Amino acid sequence: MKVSSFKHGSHPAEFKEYTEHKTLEPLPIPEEVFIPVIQHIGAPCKPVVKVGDEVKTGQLIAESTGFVSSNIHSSITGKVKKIGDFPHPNGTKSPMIQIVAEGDEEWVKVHDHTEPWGEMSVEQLKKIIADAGIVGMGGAAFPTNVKVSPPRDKKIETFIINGCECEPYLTADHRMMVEQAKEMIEGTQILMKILDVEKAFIGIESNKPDAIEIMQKSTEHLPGITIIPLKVKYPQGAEKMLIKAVNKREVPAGSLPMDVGCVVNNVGTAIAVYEAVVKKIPSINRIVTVTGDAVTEPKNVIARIGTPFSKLIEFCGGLKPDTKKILMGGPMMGVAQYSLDVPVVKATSGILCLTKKSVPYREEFTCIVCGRCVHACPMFLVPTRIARAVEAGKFEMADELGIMNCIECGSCAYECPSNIPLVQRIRIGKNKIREMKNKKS
Amino acid sequence: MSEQNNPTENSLGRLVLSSSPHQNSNDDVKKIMRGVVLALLPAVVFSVYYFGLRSMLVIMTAIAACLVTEFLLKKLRNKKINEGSAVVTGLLLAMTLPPSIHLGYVVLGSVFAIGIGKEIFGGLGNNIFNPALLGRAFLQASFPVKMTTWTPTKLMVLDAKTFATPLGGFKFGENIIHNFSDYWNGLIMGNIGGCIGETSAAAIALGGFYLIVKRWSDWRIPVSYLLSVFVLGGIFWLINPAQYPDPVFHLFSGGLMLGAFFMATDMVTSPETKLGSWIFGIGCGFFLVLIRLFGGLPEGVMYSILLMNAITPLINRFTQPTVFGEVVK
Amino acid sequence: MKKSTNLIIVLTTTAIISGLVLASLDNVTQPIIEAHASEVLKNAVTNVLPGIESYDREIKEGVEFFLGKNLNGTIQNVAFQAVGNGFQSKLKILVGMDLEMKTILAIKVLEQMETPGLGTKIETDPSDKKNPGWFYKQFFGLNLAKEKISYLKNETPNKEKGQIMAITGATISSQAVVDIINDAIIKNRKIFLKQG
Amino acid sequence: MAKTKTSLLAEFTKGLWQENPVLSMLLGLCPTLAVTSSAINGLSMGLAVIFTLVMSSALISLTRNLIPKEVRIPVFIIIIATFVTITDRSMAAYVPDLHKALGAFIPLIVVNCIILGRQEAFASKNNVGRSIIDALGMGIGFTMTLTVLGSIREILGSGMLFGAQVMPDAFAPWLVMILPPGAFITLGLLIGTANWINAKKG
Repeated sequence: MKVSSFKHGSHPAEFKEYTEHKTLEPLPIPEEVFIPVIQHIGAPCKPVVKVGDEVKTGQLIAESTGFVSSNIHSSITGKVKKIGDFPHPNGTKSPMIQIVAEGDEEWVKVHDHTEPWGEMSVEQLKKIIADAGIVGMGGAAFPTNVKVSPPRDKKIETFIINGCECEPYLTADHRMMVEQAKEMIEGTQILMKILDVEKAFIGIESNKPDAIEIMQKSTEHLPGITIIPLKVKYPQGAEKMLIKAVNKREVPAGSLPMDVGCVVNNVGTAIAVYEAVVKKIPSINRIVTVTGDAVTEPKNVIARIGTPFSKLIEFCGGLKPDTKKILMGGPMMGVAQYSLDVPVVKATSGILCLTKKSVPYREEFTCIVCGRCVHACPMFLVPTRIARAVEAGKFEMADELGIMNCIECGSCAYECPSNIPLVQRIRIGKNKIREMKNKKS
Repeated sequence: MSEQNNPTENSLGRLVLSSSPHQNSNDDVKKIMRGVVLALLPAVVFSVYYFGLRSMLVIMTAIAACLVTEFLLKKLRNKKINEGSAVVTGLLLAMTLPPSIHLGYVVLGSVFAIGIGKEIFGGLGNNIFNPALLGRAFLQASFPVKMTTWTPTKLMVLDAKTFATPLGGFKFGENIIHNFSDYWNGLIMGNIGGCIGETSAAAIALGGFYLIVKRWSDWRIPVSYLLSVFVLGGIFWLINPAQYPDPVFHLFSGGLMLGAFFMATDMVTSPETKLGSWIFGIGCGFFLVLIRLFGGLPEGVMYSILLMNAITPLINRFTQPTVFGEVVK
Repeated sequence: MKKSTNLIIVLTTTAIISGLVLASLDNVTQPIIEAHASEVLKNAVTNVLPGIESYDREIKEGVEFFLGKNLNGTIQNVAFQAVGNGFQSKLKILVGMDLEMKTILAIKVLEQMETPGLGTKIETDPSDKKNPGWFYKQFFGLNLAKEKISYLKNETPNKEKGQIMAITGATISSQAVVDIINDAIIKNRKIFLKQG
Repeated sequence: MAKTKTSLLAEFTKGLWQENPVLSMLLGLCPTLAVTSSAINGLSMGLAVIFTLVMSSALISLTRNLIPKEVRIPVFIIIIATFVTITDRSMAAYVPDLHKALGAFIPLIVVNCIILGRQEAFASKNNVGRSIIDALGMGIGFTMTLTVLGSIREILGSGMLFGAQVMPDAFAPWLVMILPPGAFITLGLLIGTANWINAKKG
């Protein structure tokens, strides 16, 4: 099997065995959900419901307000109880719509076309995706309708479905590929039609042989779709790395994939597109891997958007007593949570619960210039020097060293034997530089 | 949100909040230091076997002196010893000393290695030169006679009063390596005169491989170092086999094995990029052959590595990787 | 215009004054310096040619020989300079020999900048308090009728065989002294003995 | 400089410590490193510098109003070179052994930046008395440092001080100290110590 990859990167321990063979299980409909009006990159949505309104599953409750913004729908049938600030998984308190379940589930369809999607126009399909509020399910939550509408002068040549799931622990994409292969392929075909490309590539890390096999089987009769097994290496799933691995092109610094004629979508996004177009369901479901050594029974769960983390964990048998850290996402890029009340959002790929054993105290030493961070950085930066510059307050120097190219994958900090929080410092530096640049302009 | 239903506070105690990543490789500096000590054990065992407990005494003295110096100097700056690199420095320094050396010199060399070699730059990570080699260089420059007075191993049957290391023998025209069994017993197994840690090439290489397998040292440096010595030494040997020693002799004699596997690979003082490591190793090999064949000293491992240490910042600078996606101008 | 003339005048005056001062200084010091230098050489020659009253300088084929004479003015012995590279500096050694150039009478190191404490032992060895000049004194009376000078380590040298003991830790300096003297003797022997 | 007149004493003492040419201004490092292999070498080098410095400072201060700005550097250099040559020749004539030990570094006093520096920064702007005091202070500061440096190196490197045995017989001299690396190490430590003391004083 020919295996492609990018250069540098790291090999974190995978810990996928917790959930990689666990079938997707739907979570019972929760009694109440908290739906944030910000679940994507871009401007927040404007709620279109008032407290006391009755809403149905799939009903639009907050609408997109800008170009890079995405609609939000109710994920259950019930009554709006409150619109106010609640804890958000990004660590802030942010406006959410609280809905309490009432009565039997009733659905609102996202569109009422009756013809098969093959007969719809590209514009119609794009509108459906926009209406359904689909965002990138990989974690960045970039509105999909924007992503698939490149400016006219940028011809898209390569369409890639990202099935890498390089973050340790997470298996949501893996399970989707195994269990929802048909849906995913059809979603891919819809996206291919929208993008007007003949070929699509599905990149899958070779630690998911079952997914690769199923995908290959389901695309045998489709010459346009090629499965590309990829080396198990972090961060293989980062857009730029994936493009490099699939068609050897480097996305120039400061540019978007579309500048080199590429569009990358996540497995989950393809399925969401399928569901919106074929099943007429908006983006109200999310497949979440609930895992980690602090979870009694790790599972891959199909959850409604807005369900509090506590419900998912309860569904998985609850937490062990020595739980020390709860993350949204994987261990490399996930966000630590201070509360289990935060809701599942569109970008929640996993809930990772770690015990004390997995989060040991790590003493920081001085840098011994071992060069591991340099060997690990997929962006070919020199993290130790950048971090030093940031620590010394020399932000201009950090900028010269290419700090803004950092994709914050965390490989450097993972590898550092001196336990220096390299990526954390770089993040601080990036924010500082952004502030400085904003001030100037 | 229901205030009473807050599992975070009640059942879990405080959750740790930190910025990603939340997973680390299991290596840390302490572990690496322990690894280096472990990797040197075979060589230590061999040295005790050949030179007796005297070599153990030298090793213990060096380690103790390094620890005490580091402790005092850290105390002066209100810091504490944390990573244990002083043990490694002491052990490595001892490995480069003749087993018969007066213990006072060992202490002096240790103080210099830690004080001037490391702490004065701000401690581990900021030093320019390999501290152990610097300590050894200080002793070599201060007490050249004492540092090159070798004792024969316990297993040697001596027929003459004269005693020289294989390299010294070559340099001053008394070649003592003649045939394969000399190679095997002497150079590879270590039944020769020399420093505590540089007698048995096999024991050193064993430890070196362990470090490489554990990813605690960069394999590129020993490989390029040894390879360049072999090739360059070989070229001279082919030009004039009567005057220059053969490349295999180069590889196994003197402190090359120790230098290549333990000294040159010191992370702090070797380049951080892969290309840099190659350049570093080749440079070391070049200087080594130059010093051995044309210099005033029989052995050049120490100075070849120290020289390359000095230009490591330059190598780092010139081999800095091009940022991903950066258009080459 | 006026300014530049001014500049020229100032510079010229300074230079002239400085030149005058230095010229008169040279007049005073030059003889002293020369006298000193010849004194040093004379001492050296008398040192390496024992038992002479005076000496002549003679240049043959570009080589300077010092011919030692006794009270009667008879030539007794000969001295010459041997020059070459040491471990890290130029070595200049004055060698005194019999007229057949078969035995070294004495040598003296005139110039050397070897490693202090090591190579400098060719001139003085501070660690040997009783006999700091033990190294170069080994050359005194060395018989070179049949052999060249050679150095040994850890063995007792034989003067009749032209052997000396090398300095421990400074083998290269020792070797350099030996080589320089050997070369100079071989070269000068031919020149000196050609016409007697 | 003339606005706030510092006392003559302060003018003199500044060169000894806080503006010490070697320890705080890092001037004249070439002779500092090269000749200090023994205390006597350091001291004599210092004395030679004091002589040159004082004489040229005095002369330049005297003539400071006569020398046009445009040619001051060449004139300074001629004056300094003259005094250096006087020193060099006199030493060669009267103390030949010392002259031999200091070697090329006596003529090199010409380019010792302490001397030109003092002329440029001080003597060409101040009266004769002040200039001489300043030159003396600087020269003595330089001499002290060189002598200390030479003493340390001589004691450790050959067990002697001013040619007399000071260390016990059992002491093995650290050869490296009288070699060039010893000069760098000792000077580095001296400068470090000076900075440390200054930092402690605040």
